[in-house]
Amino acid sequence: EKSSNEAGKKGKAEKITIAQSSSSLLFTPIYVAQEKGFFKEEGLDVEVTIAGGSTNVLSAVVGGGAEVGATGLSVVMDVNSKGQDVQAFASLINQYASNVVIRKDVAQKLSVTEDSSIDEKIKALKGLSIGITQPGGGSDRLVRHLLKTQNLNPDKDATIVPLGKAEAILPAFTNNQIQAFVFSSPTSEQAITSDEGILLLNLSKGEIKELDGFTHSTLLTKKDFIKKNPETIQKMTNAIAKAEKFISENKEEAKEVVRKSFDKLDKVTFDAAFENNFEAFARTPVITKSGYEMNVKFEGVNAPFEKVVNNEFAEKSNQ
Amino acid sequence: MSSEAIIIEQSKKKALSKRKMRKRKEFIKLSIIRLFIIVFTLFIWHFLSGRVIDKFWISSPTDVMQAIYKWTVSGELFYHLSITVQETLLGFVFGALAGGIVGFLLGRWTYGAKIFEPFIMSLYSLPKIALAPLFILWFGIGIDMKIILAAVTVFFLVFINTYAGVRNVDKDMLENIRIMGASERQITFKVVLPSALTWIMVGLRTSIPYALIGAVVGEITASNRGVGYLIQYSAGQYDTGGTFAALIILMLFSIALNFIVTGLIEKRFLRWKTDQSN
Amino acid sequence: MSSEAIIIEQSKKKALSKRKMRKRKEFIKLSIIRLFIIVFTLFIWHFLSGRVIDKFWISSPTDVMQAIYKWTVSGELFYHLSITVQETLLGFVFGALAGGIVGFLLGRWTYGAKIFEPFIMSLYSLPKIALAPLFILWFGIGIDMKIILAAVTVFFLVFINTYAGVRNVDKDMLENIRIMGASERQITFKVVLPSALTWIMVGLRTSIPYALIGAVVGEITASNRGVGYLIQYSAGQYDTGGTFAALIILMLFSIALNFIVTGLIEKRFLRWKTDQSN
Amino acid sequence: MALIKFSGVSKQFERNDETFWATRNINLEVEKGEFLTVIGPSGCGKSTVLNLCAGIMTADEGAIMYDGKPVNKVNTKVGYMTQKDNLLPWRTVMKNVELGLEIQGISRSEREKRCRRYIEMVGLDGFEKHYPQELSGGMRKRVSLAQLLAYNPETLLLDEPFGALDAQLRLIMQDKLLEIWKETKKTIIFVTHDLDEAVSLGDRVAVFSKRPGTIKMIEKINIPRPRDVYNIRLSPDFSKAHTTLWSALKDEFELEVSI
Amino acid sequence: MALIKFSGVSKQFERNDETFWATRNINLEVEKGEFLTVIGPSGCGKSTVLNLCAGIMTADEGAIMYDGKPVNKVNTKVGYMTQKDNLLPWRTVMKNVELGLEIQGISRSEREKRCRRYIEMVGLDGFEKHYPQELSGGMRKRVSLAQLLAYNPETLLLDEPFGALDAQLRLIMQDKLLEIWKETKKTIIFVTHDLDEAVSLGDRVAVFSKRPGTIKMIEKINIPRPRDVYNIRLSPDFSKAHTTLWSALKDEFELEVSI
Ligand SMILES: Nc1ncnc2c1ncn2[C@@H]1O[C@H](COP(=O)(O)OP(=O)(O)OP(=O)(O)O)[C@@H](O)[C@H]1O
Ligand SMILES: Nc1ncnc2c1ncn2[C@@H]1O[C@H](COP(=O)(O)OP(=O)(O)OP(=O)(O)O)[C@@H](O)[C@H]1O
Ligand SMILES: [Mg+2]
Ligand SMILES: [Mg+2]
Repeated sequence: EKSSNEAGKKGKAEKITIAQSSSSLLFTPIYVAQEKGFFKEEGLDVEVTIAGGSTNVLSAVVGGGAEVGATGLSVVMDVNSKGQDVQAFASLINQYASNVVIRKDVAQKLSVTEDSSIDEKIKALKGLSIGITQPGGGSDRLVRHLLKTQNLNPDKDATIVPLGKAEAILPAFTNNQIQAFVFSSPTSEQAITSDEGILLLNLSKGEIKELDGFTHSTLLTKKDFIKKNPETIQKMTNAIAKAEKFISENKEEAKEVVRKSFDKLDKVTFDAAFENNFEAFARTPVITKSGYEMNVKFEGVNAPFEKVVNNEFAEKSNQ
Repeated sequence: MSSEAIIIEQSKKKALSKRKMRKRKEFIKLSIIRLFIIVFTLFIWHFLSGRVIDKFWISSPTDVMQAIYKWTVSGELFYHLSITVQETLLGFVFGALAGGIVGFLLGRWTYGAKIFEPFIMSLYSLPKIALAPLFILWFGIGIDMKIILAAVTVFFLVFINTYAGVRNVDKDMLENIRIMGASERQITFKVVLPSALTWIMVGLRTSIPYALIGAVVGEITASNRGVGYLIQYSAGQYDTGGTFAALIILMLFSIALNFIVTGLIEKRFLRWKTDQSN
Repeated sequence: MSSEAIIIEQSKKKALSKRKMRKRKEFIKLSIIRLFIIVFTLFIWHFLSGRVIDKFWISSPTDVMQAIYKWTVSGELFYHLSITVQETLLGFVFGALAGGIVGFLLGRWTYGAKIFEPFIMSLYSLPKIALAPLFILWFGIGIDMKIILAAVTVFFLVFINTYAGVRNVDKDMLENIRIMGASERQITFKVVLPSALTWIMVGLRTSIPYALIGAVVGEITASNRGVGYLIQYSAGQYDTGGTFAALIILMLFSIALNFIVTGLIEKRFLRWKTDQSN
Repeated sequence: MALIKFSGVSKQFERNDETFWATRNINLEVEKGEFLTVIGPSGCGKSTVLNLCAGIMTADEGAIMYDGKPVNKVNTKVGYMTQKDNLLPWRTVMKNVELGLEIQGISRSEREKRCRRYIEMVGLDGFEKHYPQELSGGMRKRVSLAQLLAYNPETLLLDEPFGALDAQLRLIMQDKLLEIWKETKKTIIFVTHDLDEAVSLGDRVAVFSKRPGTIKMIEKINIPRPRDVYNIRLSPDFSKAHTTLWSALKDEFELEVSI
Repeated sequence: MALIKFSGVSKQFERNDETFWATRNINLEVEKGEFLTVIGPSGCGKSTVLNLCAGIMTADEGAIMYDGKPVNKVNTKVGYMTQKDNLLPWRTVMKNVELGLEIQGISRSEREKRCRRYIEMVGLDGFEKHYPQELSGGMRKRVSLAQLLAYNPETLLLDEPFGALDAQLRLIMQDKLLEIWKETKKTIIFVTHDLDEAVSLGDRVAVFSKRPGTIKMIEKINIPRPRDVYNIRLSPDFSKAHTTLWSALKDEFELEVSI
């Protein structure tokens, strides 16, 4: 509160650019902080830039194009193990916020419904072409993991098709090039709204035990930057903490606020997406050790927790 | 004035006004045909959308108009377009200059061309998307990055055409002016450039749209402003109307730019050619 | 044979072998210079990586070599490259044919050109990434989509150059053959095409790399095979060595393709020109 | 009826916003089988008249009839050897000469035979495989001539065909042209700037006046055929015709000198 | 010492894998201020000799000296009017004529003045703003000549400069060229295929033999200066020189006829 007052007195807001890997509900706390003016309250003038893909986010942060990045924790771990001095300092989503969607006609043929057991649902994926984002990426691992739990061979019992962006997934799904896909909201909800698919698995709700509480998207920055501008990072984290608190306490208002950033999206789709993800939104910016461990286990990258994660600011912001 | 001279005078005037009339008439006819094609396309589009192909994919003329109208009224259109225009123009100018100069130098320096051409051509064949991380790393996510992306794209296209143009300059003309004692500078400006101009023009025409594409791809890759952002934003929300509106804005801008650049150059420098074709 | 004739004979042979020797010597010299440039670049790269710029961003020559070696041994390189090659070639051939034919027709049919040119140019300026959803919707995510993407990119480039080439055909030559009673077909094949060939060549050279880029962008957008997939996969693993290896493979392929296409055409059809420049 | 008929033909060019008369009020009739030579000062519109006759320019006034039909598109009945040669640079001499025959669909062997004859006639044997860029100025003109003769059009329009040849070769060519003309009974319009040539070849000589050019006089040449171009200058008929024409040309000339 | 000196110069061209002699063993000296005319059959290498002298071709054997220095790059001391005109199509007549002066950095007004004089001299006033493509063949050649004379090089190489002109204009031009030569004391090498022209203009006439061309004879012309080109044919000196040269040419000619 103090810092915000100081900034207010000076009347000069500090300019910060956040490079965000896509526009998606994975970054809800940022939208809320921006719309509700929490950044401004902290004396930050934040500009959000969509830098398509986590590689670009990383490039922007390391190259200095953006002070802060917003993307998956696993990315931070991964590049840390490859020698990049970046740290995650605030959690945004605490679930593996992806959904598995399957074509309605396929589901009907296999008589799988939303009420079927998880095992049945996973078995339904057998023999299908499944769209994922990037080969070797999180969605790839997820599909492989799921199939393996049912003793299916991901390389033989299914065709995994990398489709990069949301813009490629939907048309491929519509013209039956893929019969199922793994993607975050609101792409998955859009496929359902258009009446072509049904939601097979909703990971945001923690349906898969091994992934319940998984730290998904986080804010990251260079260690260097933290060292030189601890106050800025503190302000940033404070604003995010406020936003996350606000979301958990004012669900409906938060929904309206976020809606502003998705004003063109079909209302039904948006509502479903918000609903599906609500449980996943982080309540505090602190990155939990368990959420981190799940990343280690699931994404198969390892780097010391202390090196990758800096909870110093998140913890302060809670006080 | 003799009576014959008067008759000649008169027939002169007649021929003149006839020619002007003919030109104007042809222009009107052409515009009508073009308009007809546009209207026809819109009509087909209107008919298809919702009936044959889901509106979700191809939107509809009315939705697009609405999107454009809304952006115009809210001032967004002007804001975003002005940024894209700025990036495109700067990228085009820098890229075309660099491409022109390098193409020109290598065109004159045959041996250098033999050495460097394969390297330039192989750089040319790298997909810029794959290099996006490096671009962002080095040039950030601001306007610079987009200008550079546009410029790089333009560079190669102008390079290749300028190079070809310079290589195709008539040898006899070169020798003629060389015997007159012209310096390299004079040879360049009095013979090589004017002669390569038709080629350079084609290079420019080829690269104008690519300057735009370069800037927009840059904006799609990393941006919060510009027409590319509008595309990205609309696409992210499955707002096909918005996406198409942004694309149509791009098309219009590109036509305008093409018209201006080629028109200017042709009027100014290729007059002797256009005069001929009449 | 008179003694003078013998001397002439001999001096002929001498001149001949001299010329061949000169050519061979020049070729060797050129190759050495190019090799030197390559080695030098590799050296600089090697020196920079890890010392000045983090290896994470620019990899290093040894890592790249390793990646290429691994792919070669495992057979992946051949598998992925063969798919990309197939897409590129097919896309190039279709695109170049279509662009050539349309450019040719509009080049001959001035009025049609006036009507359609702005439409073609405005389609040309649409960024293909923005149209990716429609491409996938209509052409799927298989090899077709990539071929079409490559072909569309090539189409415009070849179109513009062919069009310019046809418009620049010497009017007097056309009239000369017309007076001889040539049919449109004969005019086309005996005058217009050979004369526009230098232009078409430039169009082809410009578009070869773009055919490749089109195919690779298609693969990056949606694929589980091809060099674009290798790029995408490596990028996803933050394996810069792999990404650069894939890019270098693309460069080599593009050089080879460029060499083949231009070499073939120049040898076969532009001989009268190359003969001149000696 | 005349094969070629110009009635009141004028041609103008446009420059910026001015129009400019190249020829004015040309009236001319050329009979079938006639050899008409045309002479006149440089820039007076001789080439323009041939262009009009070949249908590659359109008249702004008057009408041009060929064989009773108005010439309003390219006239494929004529063969035209333009002042500037239009050889195709990507074809060898042989291939250039073959062009017209290729268009007529003549078989390759027949083509080669005929073309070889004409290439020999113009003294270019041994140069069959050369490209036009590898020939001297006079040689290029001769290739053009061979091309024209090889495909054998009904009427020949020749624009200073022998202008770039040395005096001797010129005589030989004149001789051969007359021979061909006699054999094939072609109609020929032959533009030249050499009065001797005009007189020794033509049935009639048309004299153009200065720009804007029009026909000043047409003189019939009464030298009997066959003519010996090598020694024709010695004939009294020649001198007479020459004198008449020269005096006509001289007027133009005086004008010129006074400038 | 001679200004221009060819010693044993030969030039060959390569065709596929054959070589081909264009000229062989040319030996020639041209004094400063001399007017040398060159005559010979088409394709014998006259233009090649001028190209060598201008330094735009290099000899395969022998040496060419200009003013005591070997010619091994473009020779900017000479002005060269080539057989084919090299007018720049994007420049008007005026701008084309100005080209050489622009290169010398002469001021605009001075340029215009000088150029207008030469444009008038070649009879093209009124055509200053035309583009070369809008001129007749003869007019284009005259623009080339005006261009050359306007920038006033020390030596003139003229390749059939009057070949496309009518007889009258040709005489006028010859007269004016002689006048300029007298005034400026230029050295001139003048290629022509008209023996009359060669004799009436030259101090000496070099006769080329057939291909592979070499100089067959050089004849001094003893007609006193100043010469009246309009009436020179009547002088006995003219006839004498003409006869000698004609007989030399005739040999070549006989060869030709026998083909
Ligand atoms: N394309 C053109 N545009 C404008 N004017 C032209 C064009 N072609 C010719 N002219 C003009 O028409 C006139 C006649 O030209 P033409 O070529 O018929 O002359 P010519 O009698 O053949 O002369 P020459 O003996 O020099 O060849 C000239 O004054 C020329 O300037
Ligand atoms: N670039 C070239 N390549 C090959 N051969 C050439 C080239 N230029 C000229 N020649 C040959 O050289 C010979 C001499 O040519 P040149 O132009 O000097 O003749 P010329 O005496 O000027 O003839 P003309 O009176 O016809 O102009 C010719 O046989 C020609 O075929
Ligand atoms: Mg003419
Ligand atoms: Mg010559």
